[in-house]
Amino acid sequence: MLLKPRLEEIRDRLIKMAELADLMIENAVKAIIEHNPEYLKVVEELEPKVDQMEVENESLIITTIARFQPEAKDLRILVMDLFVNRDLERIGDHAENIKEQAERILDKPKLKEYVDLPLMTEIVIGMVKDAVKALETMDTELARDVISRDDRVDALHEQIIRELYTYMVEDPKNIKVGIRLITVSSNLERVADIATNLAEEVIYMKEGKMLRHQNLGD
Amino acid sequence: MVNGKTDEKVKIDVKDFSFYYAKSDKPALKNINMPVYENRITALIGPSGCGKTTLLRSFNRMHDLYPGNRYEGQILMDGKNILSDDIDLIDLRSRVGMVFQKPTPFPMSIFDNVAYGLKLRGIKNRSELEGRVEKALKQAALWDEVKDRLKDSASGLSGGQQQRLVIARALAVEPEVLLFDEPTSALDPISTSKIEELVVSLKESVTIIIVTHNMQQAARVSDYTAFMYLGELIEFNKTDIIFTSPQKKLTEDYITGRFG
Amino acid sequence: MRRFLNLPAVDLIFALVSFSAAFTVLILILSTILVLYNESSLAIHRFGLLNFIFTVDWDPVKEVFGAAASLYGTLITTVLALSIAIPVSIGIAIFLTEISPHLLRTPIGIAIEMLAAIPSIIYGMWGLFTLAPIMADYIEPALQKVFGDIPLIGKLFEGTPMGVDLLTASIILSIMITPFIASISRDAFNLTPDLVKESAYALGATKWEVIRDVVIPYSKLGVYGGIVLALGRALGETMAVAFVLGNKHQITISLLDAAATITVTLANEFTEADTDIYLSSLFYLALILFVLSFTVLAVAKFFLLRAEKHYQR
Amino acid sequence: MDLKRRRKIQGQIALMLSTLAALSGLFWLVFIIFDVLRHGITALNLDLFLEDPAPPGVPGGGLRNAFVGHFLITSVATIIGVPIGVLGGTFIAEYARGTKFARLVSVLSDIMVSVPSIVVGTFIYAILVKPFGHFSGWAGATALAFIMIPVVLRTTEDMLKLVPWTLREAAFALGASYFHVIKDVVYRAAATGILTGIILAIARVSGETAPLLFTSFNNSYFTLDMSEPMASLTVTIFNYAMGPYEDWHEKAWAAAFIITVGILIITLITRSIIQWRYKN
Repeated sequence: MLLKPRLEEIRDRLIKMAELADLMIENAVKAIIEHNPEYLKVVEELEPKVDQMEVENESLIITTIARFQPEAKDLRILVMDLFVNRDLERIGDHAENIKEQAERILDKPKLKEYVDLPLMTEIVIGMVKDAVKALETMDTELARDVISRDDRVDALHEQIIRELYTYMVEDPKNIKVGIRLITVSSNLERVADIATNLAEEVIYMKEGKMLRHQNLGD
Repeated sequence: MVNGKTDEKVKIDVKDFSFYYAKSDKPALKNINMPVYENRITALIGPSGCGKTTLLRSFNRMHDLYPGNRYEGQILMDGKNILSDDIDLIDLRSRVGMVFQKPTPFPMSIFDNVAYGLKLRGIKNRSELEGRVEKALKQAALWDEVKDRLKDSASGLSGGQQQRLVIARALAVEPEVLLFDEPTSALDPISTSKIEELVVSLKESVTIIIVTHNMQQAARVSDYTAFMYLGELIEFNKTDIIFTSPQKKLTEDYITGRFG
Repeated sequence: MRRFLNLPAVDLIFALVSFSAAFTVLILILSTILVLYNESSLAIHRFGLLNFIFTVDWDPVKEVFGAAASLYGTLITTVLALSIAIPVSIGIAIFLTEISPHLLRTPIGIAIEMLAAIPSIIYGMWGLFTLAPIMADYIEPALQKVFGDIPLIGKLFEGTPMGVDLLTASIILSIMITPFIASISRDAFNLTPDLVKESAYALGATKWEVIRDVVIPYSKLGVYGGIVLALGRALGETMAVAFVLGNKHQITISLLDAAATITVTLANEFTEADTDIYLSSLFYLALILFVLSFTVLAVAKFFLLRAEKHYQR
Repeated sequence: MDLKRRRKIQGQIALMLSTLAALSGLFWLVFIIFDVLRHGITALNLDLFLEDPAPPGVPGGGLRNAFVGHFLITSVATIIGVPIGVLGGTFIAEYARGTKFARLVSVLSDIMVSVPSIVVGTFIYAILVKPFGHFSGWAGATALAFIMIPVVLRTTEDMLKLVPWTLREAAFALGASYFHVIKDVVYRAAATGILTGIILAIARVSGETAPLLFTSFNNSYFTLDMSEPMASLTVTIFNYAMGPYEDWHEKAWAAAFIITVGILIITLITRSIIQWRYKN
């Protein structure tokens, strides 16, 4: 099988890319939580790298499809790899968005000690990490677990909006920072959705089952 | 990287090469120009009769076996024109090995098959022969299957094994270039994929040129691909490029099966 | 035979008629053996098998008959003819398949086959009138000059060169069987796949090395078959040797001496046999020849069938 | 690189020897044919065909008896041998295709083709000459027929096997019986091949001498009666060539010329027919 080493190469590259995207999110949020712009430099550094990787991976995946004309499982893997590649790049984009918000937030004094935001970030990063881990090990159990965590993130997102809302009602001066923080939370929520997608893609790769837009219980 | 410009080392350089079969004024190959890179796999593809096998058989001057065939232009190997009259064919063919579309075991034992080329070169020392036969069989990924029956007739092996034996026989004399002429056209899919893996693994030690009617095979194994049509080289490029974004419409039509 | 029972009547009749025709072959072989055995029973009882084979005397007057001299002549002419014909035939086959320009291959091939079609009596007559004088006048004296003084080998060429002797007979026989071996060997050589030959060339082998190591081993079963077939022909050939052997019942070391073979003895003496035991002994010779050549030909057939299977793979 | 030169020289010597062998083979062919033509043509004259032999030692006369005898014996042999051969070949190639019986008959026929013809002569002598007390044309014809049968049988078998099985199936599908399939389809498809096979068999037996020596024997007089001893060209060649008279030798050359040229022409023609019919 000449295809196998190519598939492994692609997977390794995707995992590496996922690690970088994770790192971007982590640092962007950390900058806000610790009120320290130093962390943003990491994001700035990694952003073009991730973009470059996306382009390279895409061409690698497409040539592999062209040259090996894969079928069945191999085809599912490669097509999903293409989606995963795009998803990871989008995670990078979200990190970039968070970074932009963070720059404005850091202009102002710290609004409050963040409680839910670190928690949410931790969960989201954990989801991405586990989704990639599931991808690595083709672990559908873990993938299902990742999908189940999405509800928790949605709840936290709601929670953050409600809390910030009270701050903003309390003092209109908080509105500027508040809205930006809501945007950050929205971005994180989107990343969680992407992680969910990734997990679903792992399940598709492994089992050939299309999970998207279905209820988990089915 | 377009048009095959790379910093790789050129092993064989085909320059303004044309070929005429005996009693024919029409060239079977017209003005071919292409490089063959060292330790890379170059695939020649194209519809039947496009001249890919004719080109392949020019690299070890197999055409000289039949009188009246004519070469024009140059094929430079390490800078020396192998088409010139003072080239010794016996030397050339020990530097450029060949594997054919059907397994061609000689009517002798497995061992003697692999040792044949060595014996022709005057190697008689038994232990040296044994060592080199074993090495070649291992390189050809056949050693484990035949090590206990080296004395048996080669005709008892399966088709795929015979083809690997023939590859081992070609490898035993340590050629610099190995030509494959549709090496899997007579084999089942499993043997085919074994031979393909073998071919890819061999590029570490030799430069490989492979003719295949099976486009996917070219796509799977080769680093460079030359597409030929009606005796002309239409396009030469990295395999990745040929199979994703060929520059010529003819190439694209052939690869996508919209030919004719 | 159940497959014939439900055939329509017209088929049944035709099948039966054609079956009897095919069966004739078996009847002919069986009856040949039985009749020859029956006719020679007198001699078999009188002389036995081993005694007959090892008795040199062949004396119609004293009524003592032994096959040794005829068998010896048959053996020597056959062996000599084959040892001349085999290398020449294989040379011809090599020439035709590997050396000759393509343009000449077909005409020379046909010419060789023509040589095989010429009736043996023509060879015999030509041997008597043309070859024998040449042998007597030039070749045999020359051989005596070259080898005569060498001990042992010289013995082979003792005597007066007459041209009617074992050597001349063997040469004619060899000329006659050469086309057989040559055309069968050529066909066998031609069956060597071009690809296998090309692989040997691709390893840097010379043309001769390809022939020696690939073509000949590849076709050896077919060549063996051709040789054994020619051996059968040589054993049973009558007219080519009848003219130039002299029909003399003796065992001689010299190749320049007259001798007899089974066939020559039969051809010359059959119509002259005046006693029952004489005729019976001749039938006995015929029986021995029949069994001998039948066996040799069966072996040839075996080789050729194996060769066929070999090529089909 | 001494080794390489040695290999090349060794090869050239071997190839030269092969070429020499081929040339020597051709040399004999040309020599024999040239000799037969040279001696034969000078001995040819019209009397040869129109006159019967003169008494021994007296010059003149011809070989009319031998020509006619040869023709009669060969014709009768053909009439006996060809139907048996063709039918037998039909049986083993059609009705008995693939059976052990067919293989046995086929292999035994192959062997019989090469069995010494003089043994056939002794066999026929025992069953057709000895019981009647005299030689006869019938006995000679039977001996030749014996030789023809396996030859014709094997060619017929081979030619019928060349007819594609699907052709028969097509005919069966129309509801024909096997007999009609053979008669109307198979024979028609194989006709050229079988016919050339028959002609080659006739050519082969018309050159035979040994089986006639003690069956039809010889006859210095002209006869059309097959129950009498009968002259044939080949036996005449044998007797005349061995005889003491120069005139006989000339007649032997003439007869040899006729036989050789006849057989070569027939062989050449049939071969080109086969070439034309089967190689394209």
